[in-house]
Amino acid sequence: MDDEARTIMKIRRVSVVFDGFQALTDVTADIPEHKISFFIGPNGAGKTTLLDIICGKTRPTQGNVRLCNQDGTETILTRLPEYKIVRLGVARKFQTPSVFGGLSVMDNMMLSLKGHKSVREALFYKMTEEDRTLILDTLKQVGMESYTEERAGALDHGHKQWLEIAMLLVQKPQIIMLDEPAAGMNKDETRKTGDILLAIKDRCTIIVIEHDMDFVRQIADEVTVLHEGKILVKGTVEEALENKEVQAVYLGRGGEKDA
Amino acid sequence: MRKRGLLAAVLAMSLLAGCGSAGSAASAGGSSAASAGSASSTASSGASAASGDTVKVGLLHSLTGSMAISEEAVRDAEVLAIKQINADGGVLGKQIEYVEEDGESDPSTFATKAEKLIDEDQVATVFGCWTSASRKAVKPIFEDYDNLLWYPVQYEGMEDSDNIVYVGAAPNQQIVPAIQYLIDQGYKKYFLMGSDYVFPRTANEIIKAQLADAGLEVVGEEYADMDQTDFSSIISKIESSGCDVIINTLNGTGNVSFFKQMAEKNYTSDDYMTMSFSIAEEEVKTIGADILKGHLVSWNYYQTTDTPENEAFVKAYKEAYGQDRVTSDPVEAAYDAVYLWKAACEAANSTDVDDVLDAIHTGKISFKAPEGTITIDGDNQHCYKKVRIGKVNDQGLIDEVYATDDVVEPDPYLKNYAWASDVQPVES
Amino acid sequence: MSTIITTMFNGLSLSSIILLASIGLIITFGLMKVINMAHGEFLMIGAYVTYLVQLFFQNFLPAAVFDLYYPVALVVSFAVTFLLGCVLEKLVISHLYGREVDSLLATWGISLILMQLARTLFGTQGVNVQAPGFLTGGLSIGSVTFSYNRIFIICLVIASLIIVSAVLNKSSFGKQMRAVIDNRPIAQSMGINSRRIDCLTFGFGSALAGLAGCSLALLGSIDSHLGQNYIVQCFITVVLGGVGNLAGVVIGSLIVGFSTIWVQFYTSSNIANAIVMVIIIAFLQVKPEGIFSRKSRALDD
Amino acid sequence: MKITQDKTKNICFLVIAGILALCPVLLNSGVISSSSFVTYIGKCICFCIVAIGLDLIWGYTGILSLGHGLYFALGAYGMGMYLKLQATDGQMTDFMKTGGLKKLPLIWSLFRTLPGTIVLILVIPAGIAGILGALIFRNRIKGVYFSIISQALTWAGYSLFIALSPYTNGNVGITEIQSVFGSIRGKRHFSNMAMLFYVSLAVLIVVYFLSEKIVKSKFGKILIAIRDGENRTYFSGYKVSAYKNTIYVISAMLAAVAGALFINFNGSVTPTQMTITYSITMIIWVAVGGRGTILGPVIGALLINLCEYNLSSGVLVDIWQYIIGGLFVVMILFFKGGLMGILTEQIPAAIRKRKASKPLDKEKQELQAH
Repeated sequence: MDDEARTIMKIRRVSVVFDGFQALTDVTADIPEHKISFFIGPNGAGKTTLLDIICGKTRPTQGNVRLCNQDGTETILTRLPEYKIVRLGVARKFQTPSVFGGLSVMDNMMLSLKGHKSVREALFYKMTEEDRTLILDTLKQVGMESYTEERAGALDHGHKQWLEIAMLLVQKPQIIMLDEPAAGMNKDETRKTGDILLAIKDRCTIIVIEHDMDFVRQIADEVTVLHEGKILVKGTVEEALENKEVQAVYLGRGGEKDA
Repeated sequence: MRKRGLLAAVLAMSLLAGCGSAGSAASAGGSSAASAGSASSTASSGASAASGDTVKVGLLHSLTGSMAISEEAVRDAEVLAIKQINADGGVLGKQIEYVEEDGESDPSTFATKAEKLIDEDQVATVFGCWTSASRKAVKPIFEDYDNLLWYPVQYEGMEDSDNIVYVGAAPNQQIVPAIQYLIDQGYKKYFLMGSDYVFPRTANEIIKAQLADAGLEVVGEEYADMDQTDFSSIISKIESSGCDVIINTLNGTGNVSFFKQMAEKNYTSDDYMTMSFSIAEEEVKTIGADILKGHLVSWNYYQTTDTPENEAFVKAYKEAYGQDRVTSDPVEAAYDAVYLWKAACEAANSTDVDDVLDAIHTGKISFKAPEGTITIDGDNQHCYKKVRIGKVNDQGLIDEVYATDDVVEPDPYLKNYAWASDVQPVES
Repeated sequence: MSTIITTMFNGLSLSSIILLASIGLIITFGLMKVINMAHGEFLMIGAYVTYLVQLFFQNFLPAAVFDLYYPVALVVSFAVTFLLGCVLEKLVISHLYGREVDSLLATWGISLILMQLARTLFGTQGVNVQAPGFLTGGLSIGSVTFSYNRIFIICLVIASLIIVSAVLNKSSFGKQMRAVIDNRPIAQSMGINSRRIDCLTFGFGSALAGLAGCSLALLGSIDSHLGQNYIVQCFITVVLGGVGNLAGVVIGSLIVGFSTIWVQFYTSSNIANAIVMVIIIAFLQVKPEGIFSRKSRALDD
Repeated sequence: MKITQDKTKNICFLVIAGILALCPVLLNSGVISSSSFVTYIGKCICFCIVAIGLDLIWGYTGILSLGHGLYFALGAYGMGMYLKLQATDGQMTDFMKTGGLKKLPLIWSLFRTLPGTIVLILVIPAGIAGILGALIFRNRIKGVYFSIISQALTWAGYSLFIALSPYTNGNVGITEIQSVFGSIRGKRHFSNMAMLFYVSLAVLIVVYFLSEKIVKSKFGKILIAIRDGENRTYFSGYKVSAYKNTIYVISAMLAAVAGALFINFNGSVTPTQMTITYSITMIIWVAVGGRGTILGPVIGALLINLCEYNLSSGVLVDIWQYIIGGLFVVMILFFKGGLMGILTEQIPAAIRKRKASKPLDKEKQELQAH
């Protein structure tokens, strides 16, 4: 893998304590731009907590997360409310598919568009042609262009997942974070999801949490293994999988999990 | 309440032959035009109005909500009077048919329902209301439609309307003499306590003026919120005020909580004498005679008032609504109101509001009531009433300890009292 | 000095009254997440049951044993409200799990019905419960009097708190209950009859309300509106304390009780109501998690 | 298909509005005998307005406010103060004198003119709602917690209005006033009443279509998004609290407008209008009519109040309490969509089922047999 990839996000010495329970301990990592970085590890390793911190759902007890802008300046994300983080182009897909069930697919997409987020703008917003085409193109990417008028609540699990991914893409984010996107998907759906991610990789940076090792092998550029809130190993898939500790703590259980 | 209605029906039927059925139809059925109408015609078969020709009146009280506690008894009294009048031939030979509306303890609903009764049901007159709030809300409606309201409850005064007859006491027929009585008894330090609404506040303004005139001291003034259940802090204030008498203008449920919690602290009328303006026989029943005995109240009528009319009234009331029920001043006033209206109609030889009002303005309309003869003042349309100070006894009834020798002229604005100038409303 | 003691005691007893009234909510609201607006009416039912038991003793038993009516009433009202609670759960609440706001509205409809039922059965006028001998009057120390009834209520509260925590933490029923609340499907797969547990849990909460109503009967008027006088304070107390948290609700009731008494000491009761509410809102500004702390991975539940 | 449904809803509304508009005419031509009934319809129109406001925050945004009585009453009091000052031509009132005030309080003197009053009627509730909303929503207090707090606040407001008797006339409130057009009672004041009636109806129509516009806009979509997934909306980059606050203020203002019109019909306002019971009654209208549609609340408010008008009297008083209570429970339990839901979803669904199940009947029986 080419090492001159620019670092787009710096996670610095992040620790979190939920009433007494040490969820993350002194986690430090750099996220390279235009790469698919995986965080793997057994349940309770703190993967989701890490994403929660990046996107502002949880505040770290110590440390911070910085976004490296193109102009070389850095923005400290861990001080901002989530909606501002999103507006900076850091988008997240949650473990359980969470689309707006009461709205049509089109409206779901429309709400996810960049800009027009303030109350005043929302009151007088009119959808422009390019917005419409952008939405339709994005839906095409996830193969949902024919679903525009469906109620999102009525979609099946896989389509909800893809819609949510499309909702992330249409924001034109710098960074996309996905929490177990393949969860509850069959092999074909998983593969399709992987293809989608590979397709968008050149437009943004992708951070994924996943248990499904085939999925990891399919698309991962770089893997970080978490265990009990600490970073165990960081490297390519192969490096990670050869590591003894990793096999000890993760693969055994991971294996069971997949079986 | 329905149960009571049916009970009443059964009793009435067994007791007052035919007209009972009119009563039952009416009281169980609250009167829909049809039922009461037909019933009453059968009722008075033989009586003058065999034609079934009827006159409609309205009853407007809270049958639901927080005020229903007080107003139900009053309504029952009005129904009783109507039944009795129908039983002996009705008004000008017409059977009285009553239309009943529920004020829901909400003055706005009172306004709506008053308008409905007058304009839609075309009633000849309305008996109703309890709180000043509901009265004030319907007053302009009765004036605009030029109809007539009979208001059965003592109130704070400072009001008169051509379209309301005030059958309850004006302040000078309840509050002022009661305070005078206390002054004469030699009480020095007064603590004023009431529910936080207009009657107590106005009453206390009057009382303060009167006490100031007598050079006596008000050592405390407290207002409890309408549904207050814990009086411990007010009681503490009473203790620290060093008063020797409490002027109590709490209403309904507040009284129960207050006196029960006084008793909790071993206080009896010997420790703190109270003079209450809203405690009648019903309240005594719900609070308990053991707690209330020895305390003072001020009204124009008690169940024990010793007149032949009262004997008959109490008997009829208990027969109609059960032996456990008691009569009280508002109940009696409501009962009188119906008969006063009857008298006015007969004097005017018409049930038309204007004629009735003309008759009332002669100042000659009177009724030999359970409390003694009461007469409507031709100008301010309040009643000449006897004032009676009473003491609660251990049967839970109220014994008269003082009464004016003669009826007192109603003076709603306290014009005859120099000290009241500050509490009188703006001249306009 | 004596005024201070009295004020403290007043505060304590008002707090205990509020706590007693809201203790049932710790179960129904705190644990089951059911907003039972008819809670106040269960207080009312408890009070009316007390009245009926007293009536029975007056009419059918010798005066000597009259005072025994009260302990009997405590038991009976607990039982009656428990049964009514179970019925209500089966008929209405069981349809409403996970629909908190709807449960609030539906139970409000129930409370309308129950109030009218009380009017129909007992008439609109209040009824009187005579305090038993051992609860009449108070214990005077110097210039200060501690009412036996208030002391009794404080004891009753402590007792109920102990019962509740015991039931929740010790008894197998409590364990099953918490299992169902934590994770319904797993609990079911472990062979716990969750619907039965729900029913019993709600019944238990209602029964605590009935118990409270029994002692409130001695404090004031017993009429169809009794419940309405407490309901707002109860809910605000539970919210203030942090839902589902025994200790929190105790603190909450103390805050509400003492601040009310303390403010009433300087102003009228109505102003006090307003000010106390402002205090609570202010408090929630500082400590909103006193209201809710959720650790769910699902984004929106 | 969705579009056509919206169309039909709007047509339904216009039909209803048309029928309402006929009432004064019918009264004048003697078809309706009593003017009091038409006055009551006028009150119902006000209820429709507040119901729409409630639906905007409950039906669409999922915020249940148990305190809208407060805003309704604030509007009514505002207008009431103006009308009272008209009645006393700017002099201080009796209750102020009895309350020991020496001159007209400042707050009252602000309501001397109609334009000023109208502004204040909108600004004061908006201000209060804005501040409360800012405080409460900022802390992400939502769901039943918001409901309970709004309830407590209403209670506080009620207590305050009772306590400040010299300024508000305590529990009696503001009475003995005429509408802005003069007295409206009885046939001889028909023209005034008609004027007031049509003004109110016009307001209702404006409010209806304004609300329709709001919920169809992106803003409205975001409200629904908040209802379906509040945190998700945050993570789509929206400052949810701001949106909640905005819609809360709007609906508070609608309630105030309704109150201001209401007192013209009613001729008095008391703190009872800001009790919790009264506030929840408003919720019933929305729940029964159908939350999440603008038409539903209008139907609900009209239907419930007309029933109450005719049923809460005489023999029916007790039964009415059972009916309204029971109806409410049933609606909440089984018909979340209220009447609108029944009309637009349940019934069509039932019909479809009927059609579908016809050929399957045989199999059904067989299944039952086993």
